[in-house]
Amino acid sequence: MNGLPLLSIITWAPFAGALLIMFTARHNPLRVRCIAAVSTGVSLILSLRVFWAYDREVAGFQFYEEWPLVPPLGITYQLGIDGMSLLLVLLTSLVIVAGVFASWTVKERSQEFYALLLVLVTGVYGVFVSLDLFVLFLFYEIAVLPMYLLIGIWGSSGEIRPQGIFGWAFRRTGVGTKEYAAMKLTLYLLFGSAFILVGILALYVAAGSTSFSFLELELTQFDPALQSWVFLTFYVGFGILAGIWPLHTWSPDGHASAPTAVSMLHAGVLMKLGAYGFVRLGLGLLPEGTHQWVWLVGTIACINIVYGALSAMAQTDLKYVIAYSSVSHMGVVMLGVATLTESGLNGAVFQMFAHGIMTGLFFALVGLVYEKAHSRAIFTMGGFGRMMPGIATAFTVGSLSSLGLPATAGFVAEFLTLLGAWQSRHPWWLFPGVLGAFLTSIYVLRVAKQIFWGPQATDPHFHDLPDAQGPEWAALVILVFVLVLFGVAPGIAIGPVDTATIPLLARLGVLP
Amino acid sequence: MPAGMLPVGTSAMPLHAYLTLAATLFAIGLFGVVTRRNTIGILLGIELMLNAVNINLVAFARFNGDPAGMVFTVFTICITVAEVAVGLALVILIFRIRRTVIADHLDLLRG
Amino acid sequence: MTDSAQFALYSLLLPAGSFLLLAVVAPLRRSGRPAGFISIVFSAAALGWAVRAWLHSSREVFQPPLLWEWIPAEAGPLATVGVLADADSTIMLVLVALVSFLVQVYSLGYLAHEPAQGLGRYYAYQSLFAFSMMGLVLAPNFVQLFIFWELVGLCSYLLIGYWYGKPEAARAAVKAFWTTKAGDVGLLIGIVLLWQRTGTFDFLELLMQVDAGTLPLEGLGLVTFCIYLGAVGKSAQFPLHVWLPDAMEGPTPVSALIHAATMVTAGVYLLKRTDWLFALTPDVLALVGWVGAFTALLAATLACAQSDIKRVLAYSTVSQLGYMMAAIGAGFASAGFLHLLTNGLFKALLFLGAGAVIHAVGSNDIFQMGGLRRAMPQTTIVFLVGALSLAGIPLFGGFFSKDEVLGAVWAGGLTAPFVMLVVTAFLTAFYMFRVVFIAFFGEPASQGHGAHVGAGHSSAAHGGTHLQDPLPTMALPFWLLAIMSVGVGILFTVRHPEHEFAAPGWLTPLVVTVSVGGILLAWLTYHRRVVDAERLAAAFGLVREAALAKFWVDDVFEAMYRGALLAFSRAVGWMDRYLVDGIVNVLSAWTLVLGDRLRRMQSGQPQDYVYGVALGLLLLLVLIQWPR
Amino acid sequence: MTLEPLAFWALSALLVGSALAVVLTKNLFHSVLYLALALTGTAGIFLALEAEFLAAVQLLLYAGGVVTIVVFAIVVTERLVGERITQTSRQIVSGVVVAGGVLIGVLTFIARAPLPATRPPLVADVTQAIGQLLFSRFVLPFELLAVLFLAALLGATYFARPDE
Repeated sequence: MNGLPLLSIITWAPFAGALLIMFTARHNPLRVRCIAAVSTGVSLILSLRVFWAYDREVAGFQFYEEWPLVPPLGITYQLGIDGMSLLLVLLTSLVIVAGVFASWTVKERSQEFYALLLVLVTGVYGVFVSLDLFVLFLFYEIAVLPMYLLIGIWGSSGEIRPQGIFGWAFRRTGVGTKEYAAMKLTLYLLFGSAFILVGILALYVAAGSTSFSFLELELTQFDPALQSWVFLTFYVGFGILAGIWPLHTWSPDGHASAPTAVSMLHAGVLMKLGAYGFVRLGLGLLPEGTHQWVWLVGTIACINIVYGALSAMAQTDLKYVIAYSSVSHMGVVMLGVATLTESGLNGAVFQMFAHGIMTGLFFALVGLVYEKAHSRAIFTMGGFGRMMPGIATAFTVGSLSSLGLPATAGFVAEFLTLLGAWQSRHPWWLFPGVLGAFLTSIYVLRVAKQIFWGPQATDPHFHDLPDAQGPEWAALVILVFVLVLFGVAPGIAIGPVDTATIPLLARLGVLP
Repeated sequence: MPAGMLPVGTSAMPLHAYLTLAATLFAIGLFGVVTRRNTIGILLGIELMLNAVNINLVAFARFNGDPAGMVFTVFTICITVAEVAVGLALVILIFRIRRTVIADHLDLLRG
Repeated sequence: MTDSAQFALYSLLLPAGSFLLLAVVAPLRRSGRPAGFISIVFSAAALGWAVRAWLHSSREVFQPPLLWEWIPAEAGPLATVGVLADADSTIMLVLVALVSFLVQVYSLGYLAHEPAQGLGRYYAYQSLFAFSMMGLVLAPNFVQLFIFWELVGLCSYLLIGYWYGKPEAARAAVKAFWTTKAGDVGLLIGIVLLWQRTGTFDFLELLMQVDAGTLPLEGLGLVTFCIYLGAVGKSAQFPLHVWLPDAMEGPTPVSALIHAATMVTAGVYLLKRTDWLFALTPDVLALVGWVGAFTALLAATLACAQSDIKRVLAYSTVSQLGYMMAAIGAGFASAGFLHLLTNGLFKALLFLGAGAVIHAVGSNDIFQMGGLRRAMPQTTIVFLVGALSLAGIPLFGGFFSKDEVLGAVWAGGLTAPFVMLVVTAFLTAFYMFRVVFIAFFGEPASQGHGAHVGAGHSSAAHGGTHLQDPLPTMALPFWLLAIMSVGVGILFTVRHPEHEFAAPGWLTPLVVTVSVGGILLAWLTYHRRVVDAERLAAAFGLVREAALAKFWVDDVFEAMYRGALLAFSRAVGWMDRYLVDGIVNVLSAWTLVLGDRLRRMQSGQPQDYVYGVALGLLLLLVLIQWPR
Repeated sequence: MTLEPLAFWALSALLVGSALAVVLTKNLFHSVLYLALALTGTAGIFLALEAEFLAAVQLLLYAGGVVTIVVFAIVVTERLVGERITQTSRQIVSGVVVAGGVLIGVLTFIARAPLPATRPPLVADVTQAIGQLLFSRFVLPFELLAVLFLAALLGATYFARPDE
């Protein structure tokens, strides 16, 4: 291991960028963007380096760093990554860099916007690299809170008519506004994090109140009854962030209202934070709880897949379609996890990556379309392919990955997950999984056809729209390239992931 | 009344008596606080309540033989003075702004 | 290192290279014709390597595939990719490379008036298709097969939607994708199920298991049925055949390549590739045969009622695919495969001929044509060759293979399907020559040629005013195909290959008689007009009505899509928004209401707060003194 | 017997009486004067508890300082209003109920509590003990008190500053 604390630099570089932006770039939007691009670029380059240098033979946690914070309570600043977090760190770097480029045109208060965005990213990195549960939780909160401001200030409001037997409640809560979405998202996630905190503290106390370190807790055999309920707290807590049904409703509203880069980061990376936390803490620390509840996790994941896809099909707002597709795809992740098989878990982690990139791409594209056409209503648009071929192509690639077409990352993930599903103790999980992919093909292609194909829309606002420009291209190219690269050569990602899932499964007693 | 006049350790009045007196004063002060309309009147009620507290402190200190309670009384008295000074300054300020000293008219805290 | 696999690999990589080149180098793609030339050069080279691979493979007895790890796993690779070049795959490879090359050349003329940007995109798709189809053909295992299976579907989607500005084209593209995807769902499930019970995706390993008898038979029917579903979608078997006629919205060369000669036959190829697996499940195999024969008959009936030349050809493709499937279902996959190869040649030929006509006339409607044999003699000849091949006349391409198929079905004991196929043979000859007599013989259509009835053709918008044979770029490919069709026909007539089965002696005369009968009826009806077309049609009243309504299969799907799926999805969406989310909002609304109520307690009067404190104090006092 | 019970009873009567006057008098000025009286009476109670120093502090700071400030405040306010401030009371019944309730509650509590009836002998000079404690055990609060005073001084001056 070399001298540089690479993980710390990756984690804190965006934070440093945020400070620089706040203190040195007042009233200078270009400098703001450059600082943001450079600081996230540093993280990206180092993530690539870490990805490259990670020793796949040795496996386990590498690039270890440690720094005692509160020794009496056993709180340590302890960093390290294994094959799973390795991939997710890379994902975060890619999405944030693309996000910075994709929101190059944010005009209003760009200084604060970028600063908050970068703080958020620090939180995300922190969760992925922390091995100390207390520090992990801190980072988790850092990742959740800036969201409120980012959506509340820079978000956009949609139109949702209050109706149904609960119509009065919608009128009361002000559904559709960005403030509503921001509040809903934040409350939901904080609600979840309360569960997580309870779970973490319960484990801490049960293990003798000496250390919050994952590495030490991992060696502890917890009481089965404790495992049972702590697993559920982790499932609910992290599951909310991963969009499990029926606690997913923050996601469509939140993602639809959020500004481009935030939707990208949130759907692309933050939802994975939930799945990651669930795998790391739920499966990693509580093998017996896992075995006890895995049927529930898988079944709800199946509901997620089909239900999310059907809901997406019913939407008329472009951002809502994508947001619901995230709900559906996160179901695939959770399904893969619930299979407790090698291919299923590999598929789940790969799906986290694939979906992160794919959704990042989608939200970037929706953002671009919205910025140029000032509309998200699918069925008023049409024939944009002629005016914005680049965006149309990227959207098609994203759609194809979304529906699991081979040669894109989405296929590998779904294929592995389905293999795992049929191998698991509940083989019927395979069918919702396959059905979800089919339904996805219907709604994405329908949307792509409506917006980009067919005759040009009659609305004169939709004539002479420009294609993507300048930095926006960078965002699209990065994401499309990665999506295809990992679809054609999935081995580069699955190799390291496998080194992380095998010990996990061994601990779960599934593999010898 | 010089202290020497009281023979040491032969008090006829038990601690109960002092505490009862303090409680009475406290209740009267409380009554003043909740009934007065005038802000200055309310302040006077508060003074009475604080005074009752002081009596309690001193009484306990004396009956337990620990002068620490008296030290607290010193603190209380000092803080009270400061509080009265600030409180009255506030009253005057509010009066200037709102042209009233009637507490009913002051509802900045209303939710 | 095996030579043929090496050569096949080169052949596979060349179109991939051309696709990457065109996809990444944007200026080249936007330049149009140069992009086309590059793609054509690459595909010519690919054809060369493919032929070499074929020649080598026929010499070698057994070729181990070239394999690379694709998805790693703890215990060896989970999935591999590679090249399996045996006799079947290399001949198929040659067919793909050949048709692909010819179509690309042909497109240069056919799409000459496209904007440069669109043309570059077209050739990029073409290269991608060639690569995908070759990858599919050479796949050594189910995973790679599925990968390329989906990729050819993608190319089909992209190329049908090539004129994406046309609403019909856009709709047809997604329809094709969804319908085939529905079959692919089955294929994917089948692959997963098969993997679970055998632990491998690899064809050769599976074959070894079958030979060794270690493959568990129980439940295998479900597996093969699922795999067959994939073939149903891709090879347009009933009831998933609905996408293929609509796919004719794509440019005609695309129809020739993808929707006649190569991609649609992937299902047949898949079943041929895994016939040893299907042989273990005779029930499924019988189903394949029945469905195939039924599809053949149904599509032939439909073809008789069409007036769009491309749709006639499309239904004839469906019908021929039914033939192939029937042969496979009868247990003689190689007969079906042979028909696949010959069909690939003459069906591509027919499409290219039809393309030339459409290009010249500017319309797809056969009643807009007429008397074309004078203006377009070359086209007429090649179209006639194609039609005769399709009808199964001796000395022409389709004769022998059709004979084989019918013999196979008879030998397989599927009597009823055999009867259906014979009827189909009659109908095939009839509808093909109906087109021939209406479009090429008889009098020129009265109204102006340029009248755009039916689907307007952007590329052919100029056409119609001067009817003539196409330029060499278009003529050369179809002449080559025509020569090969005839060549293959003569070859097989002269040098009869060995039968795998004993075909009865009356079979060949029967088939020929039936076909000639069909031609005769068409001649009498549409040329001599001895038989009145209307009365002929009226004689089949109900069938005709049904055929015009496409046997309501499309309507059923449409109803399922709109009435069931979309409506259900709307219900789910509504439920999510207003019930699931409603509960959340009710909770938060209650919180708000409660907060509002509690807010009123905050009067803002300091004295009220003192009351509160005093009451709290009282409460505490009562609590601590409460007698326990 | 000693004077102590006698003094206690007298002072109690004085205290309760003046306290009631504070809260019941209509005239604000009078009520301040009654407060002064009550504070002085408290100083007497301190003396009865042998806390001479505190009695002195009480007289000086409280009866002197506080009352002076309040009188000032009244005078200033009245001058601003330009009329005499009379004060009325409201919700007397509920005030009586609450205050009475608290009184009864506290008294019952006191009555039940096991409290010492006699005082221990004084071991040393109380004033000296207070001084020593102030500068040893309680030196930090003492210093903080100084800071508080400063803040209060500044704050009061700031609040009561003349209009610009």
